[in-house]
Amino acid sequence: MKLNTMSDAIAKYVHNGDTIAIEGFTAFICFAAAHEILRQKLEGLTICRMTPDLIYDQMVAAGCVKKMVFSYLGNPGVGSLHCIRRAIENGIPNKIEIEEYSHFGMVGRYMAGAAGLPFFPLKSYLGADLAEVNPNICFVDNPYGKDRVAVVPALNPDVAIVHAQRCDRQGNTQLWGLIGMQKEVAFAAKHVIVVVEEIVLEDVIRSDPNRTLIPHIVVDSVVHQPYGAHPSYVQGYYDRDNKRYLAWEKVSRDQAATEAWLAEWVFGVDNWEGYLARLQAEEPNIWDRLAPGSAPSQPVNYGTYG
Amino acid sequence: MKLNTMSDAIAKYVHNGDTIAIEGFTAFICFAAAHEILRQKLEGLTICRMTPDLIYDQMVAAGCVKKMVFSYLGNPGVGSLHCIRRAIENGIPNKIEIEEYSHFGMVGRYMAGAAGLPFFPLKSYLGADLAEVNPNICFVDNPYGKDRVAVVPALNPDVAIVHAQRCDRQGNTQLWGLIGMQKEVAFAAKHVIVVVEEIVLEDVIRSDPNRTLIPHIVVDSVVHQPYGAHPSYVQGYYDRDNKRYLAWEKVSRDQAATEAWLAEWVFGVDNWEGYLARLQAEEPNIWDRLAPGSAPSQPVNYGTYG
Amino acid sequence: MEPMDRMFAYTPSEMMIATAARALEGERVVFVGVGLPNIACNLAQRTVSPDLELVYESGVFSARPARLPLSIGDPTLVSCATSVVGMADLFMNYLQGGRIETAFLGAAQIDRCGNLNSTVIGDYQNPKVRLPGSGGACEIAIHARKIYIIMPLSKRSFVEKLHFITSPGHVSHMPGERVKLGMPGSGPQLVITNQAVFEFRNGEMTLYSIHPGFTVDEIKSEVAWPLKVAADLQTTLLPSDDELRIIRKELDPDGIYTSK
Amino acid sequence: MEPMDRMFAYTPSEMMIATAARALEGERVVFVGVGLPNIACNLAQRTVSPDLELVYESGVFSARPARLPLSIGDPTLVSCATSVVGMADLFMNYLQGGRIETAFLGAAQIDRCGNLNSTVIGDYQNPKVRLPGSGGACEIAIHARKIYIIMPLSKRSFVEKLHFITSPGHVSHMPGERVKLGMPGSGPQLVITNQAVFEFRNGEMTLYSIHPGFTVDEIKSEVAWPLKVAADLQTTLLPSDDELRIIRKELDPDGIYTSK
Repeated sequence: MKLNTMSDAIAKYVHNGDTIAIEGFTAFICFAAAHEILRQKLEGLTICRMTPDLIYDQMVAAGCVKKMVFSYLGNPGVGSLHCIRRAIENGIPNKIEIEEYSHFGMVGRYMAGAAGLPFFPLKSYLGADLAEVNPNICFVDNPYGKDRVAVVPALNPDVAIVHAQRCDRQGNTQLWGLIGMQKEVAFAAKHVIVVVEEIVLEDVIRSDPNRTLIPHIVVDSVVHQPYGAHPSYVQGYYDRDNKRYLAWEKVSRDQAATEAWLAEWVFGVDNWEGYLARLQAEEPNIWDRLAPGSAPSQPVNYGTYG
Repeated sequence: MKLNTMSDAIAKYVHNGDTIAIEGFTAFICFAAAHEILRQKLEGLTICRMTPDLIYDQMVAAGCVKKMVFSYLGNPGVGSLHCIRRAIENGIPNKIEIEEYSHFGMVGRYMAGAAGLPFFPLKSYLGADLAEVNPNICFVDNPYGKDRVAVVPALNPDVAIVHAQRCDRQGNTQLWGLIGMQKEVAFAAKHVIVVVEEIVLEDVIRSDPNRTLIPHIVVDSVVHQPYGAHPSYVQGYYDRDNKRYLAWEKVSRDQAATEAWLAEWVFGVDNWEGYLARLQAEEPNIWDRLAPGSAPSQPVNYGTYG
Repeated sequence: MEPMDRMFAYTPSEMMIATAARALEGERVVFVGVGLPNIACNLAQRTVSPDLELVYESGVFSARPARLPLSIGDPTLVSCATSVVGMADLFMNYLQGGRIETAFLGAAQIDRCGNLNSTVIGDYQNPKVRLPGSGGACEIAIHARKIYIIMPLSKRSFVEKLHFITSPGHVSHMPGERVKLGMPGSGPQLVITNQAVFEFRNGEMTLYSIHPGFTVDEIKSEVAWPLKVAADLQTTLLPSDDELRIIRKELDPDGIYTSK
Repeated sequence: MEPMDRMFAYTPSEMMIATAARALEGERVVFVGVGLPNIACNLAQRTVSPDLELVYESGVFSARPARLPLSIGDPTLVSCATSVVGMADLFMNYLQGGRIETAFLGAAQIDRCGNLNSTVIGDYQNPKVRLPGSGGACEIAIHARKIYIIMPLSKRSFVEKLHFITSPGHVSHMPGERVKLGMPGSGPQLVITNQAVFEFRNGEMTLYSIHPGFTVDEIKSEVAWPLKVAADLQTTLLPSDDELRIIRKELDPDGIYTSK
């Protein structure tokens, strides 16, 4: 049975010391999974994400991170990630090891991981300093010319947590909007937890097979967790809660305030349903405020043949 | 103005001695373009396709091909490509140079071409003979291990001709079904002719942006050519005309019969409309026979935000 | 019932299909071509492996064809599949990514190590017969976790030395040759023919099971090298009535692939 | 009308936006971030370059935002775009594939060759201030055909030696350095600041145009190296009334990005 609660999925697939990737470029960021990882008191994690965003800022602040692999540290459209800066600049709450790439470098690492390649080539890094501080960035000779091409090593996380709009009960997963690296990280990981807004019938999936980016054979666990990406967004389901991105900018400037926030919003609730209840208590019409209007795709005909 | 007749598009973008790719894996094979190339008496072409199929069998038989780059020679589900075999085995109508890869090798060549990489790595060819007869297949050392990885060079055709279901007047192109390498070959080529079953309003394209695999910035010319992929098929628009694939198996066994076929179906008509008229004269209900039933994709909501 | 009594109750193709289907018991993700492998996989789904997932080289995953597909690119495979992807995803993420457990291959020639030739008869530069070439076969042979080969037994095909190695099998008799060359898959496991089934023992094709009605000597005479015979030689089980019924009524009612 | 008379009729941000928009005349495909570059590109579409295509690093092509986007990943950019692709396609086929003509970059530090630092102030291993890092900037700097840099002029930013090279500009004074390193793009073309516009001549940042109200000496004092001044020094054209109206009424009605 693949359909699990978040609590069971995390307990089963995420272990102390694991390398995990919770991806999603601005959208689909699965805060529900991160909070559950914190509640389960996992330790010594290596966390990978192109854009650590608030989700890893919170994880770093909670002290469960040993190392972070990334390519851009920012609160998108807002400012800095203060908790991560505190950890890097001052070792608060603990010193974390960092392994840094450019976006394309992370893209290449996931692509190689997904594709069973030891490395991925890209034309980058020459003339810049990143390869000087990251020995995992190498160069190979181009056998068809005289130039050298940068390569980055495959990244194969122990666990990937991938948020999406919908899947069927087997885990065949469809997503649309900013698809980011969701497909590649799912193929790259040893275990995959898919978290969706909706579980749909297999027939819905089968009506549009080109939209299925993640097939069930790479999915270990399916979690049905509506609003699981709040305060980030899910295209067509809810908008980004920018108010709370702005609020984090203030909270996160101070470690004590951050810990108080975590105590209230993460450790002070039993699960994501508890978080959502607290959210709605604070702002009763939140889901109305964040509800997008309707903009359906025009259907295409796959045809019947037989 | 991007919207052209096939005749104008071929005249403008395809020249003697060019390297061209008319791709499409079993589906989307643009016979309309190939026939027009033959009518315009182009010469000395290098033709690239993973599966040369009937389309390149016809081009080779007509004598316009100097060289062929490919990975699988077959009349899919039927048998041999007799014209190409005659050219390779007996130099009829002329000896052609061949440059051969596996499917993944061709995939890698198009990917590198699309991505501006000099080469693409793949774990293949060791233990087999293809690299012995194709010096373009090389090996590089894996800097992260002790193994070697095969690489193939970028393929950047002078012209790619890409068939699809629909695009807007600018050339923003959507396709579904067996998408094959249509996207990559379009990005890899120096010039791109998109041939579609339907020209649709930009709003149709914009209602489902994830379905747009080829953006207008890579498209030089748009040709509206319904049934332009016959006797191959276009998902949701018409079925493969297998009768004619089977018929070709007989015709193509003999060079004289093949030339008679070309005289009638290619040189004996002015354009694709002429071919279709002849087809319908031979089989009045052909498009009824090949019409698929309706199987629409279920819409997804992209949402309005603003 | 003696084997000879049933000799005309099933065709050689049906025998190969039933044998292949049974070999799929417990497999999860299989890479298929059209023809016999396709029918064998569909038969396995209906008998020993209901959860078997079929992946087609054209990029189709978990198809639900409404008719017998004419080729791996048939549109009937696309409609109602759970996922359809481009060639890049197929070769990168599915095949090279190690997601394919089992794949079927055939060829014009096979050698005792299970290396396959589907490229050329004669010299590559001046071929006597130009064959289709690799397609995806070279990579399938390297990456699928297990390879099952289906081809008719004949001395013209089971040769001492291939004219061209299109797809590597166990490469040579040197143990660990595949590992040394960095091949993730474990190579050919079975060769299923119209007369017998062969296994690979220490990388060498070994007669393992004879179809009813054939003898070891007959089979040896169709193989160009001195054939090893397993000490535990078996007789291949006949297709059951159920299997024959499914093949004939459901999978190939017109006998396109199975009448011979 | 004298420049000084208009000093308070426009903000420094508006000046930078108008200057950047005009630089986009004749450009076709521009890579944008949020903030000033985004507004500049939208202004260019409404003035000098109606056919300008905007590509966002998040994978969005030809967006039609119904509101001012909060970030490059805003869902309003996705709805009604002509194409939305994943990161792999964006970096492989659009950027490295050479489809991006022009891109905007900013940074915490810039040197005289247009190399940029957005990674760290102080030592990388023991940073004084940890900045965002590259994101896509390193590859944008290498692959976009032309780079326009937008950043406020200040001695803290326009430094003799970067603490870290995040994104290569013209690399060094050696001619052809970018070509030698295999960089397809031609590197930084302009640095647009709140006080002046700089061009690169022989790979060196050169004062080319001064905004009304500033002097060469003032500008020199904000640059850490001996600044070269173009012989054909210009005065930057003021934002026109039309440009200001579009910025204020249509593009940033709440003055989020342009009030300062």
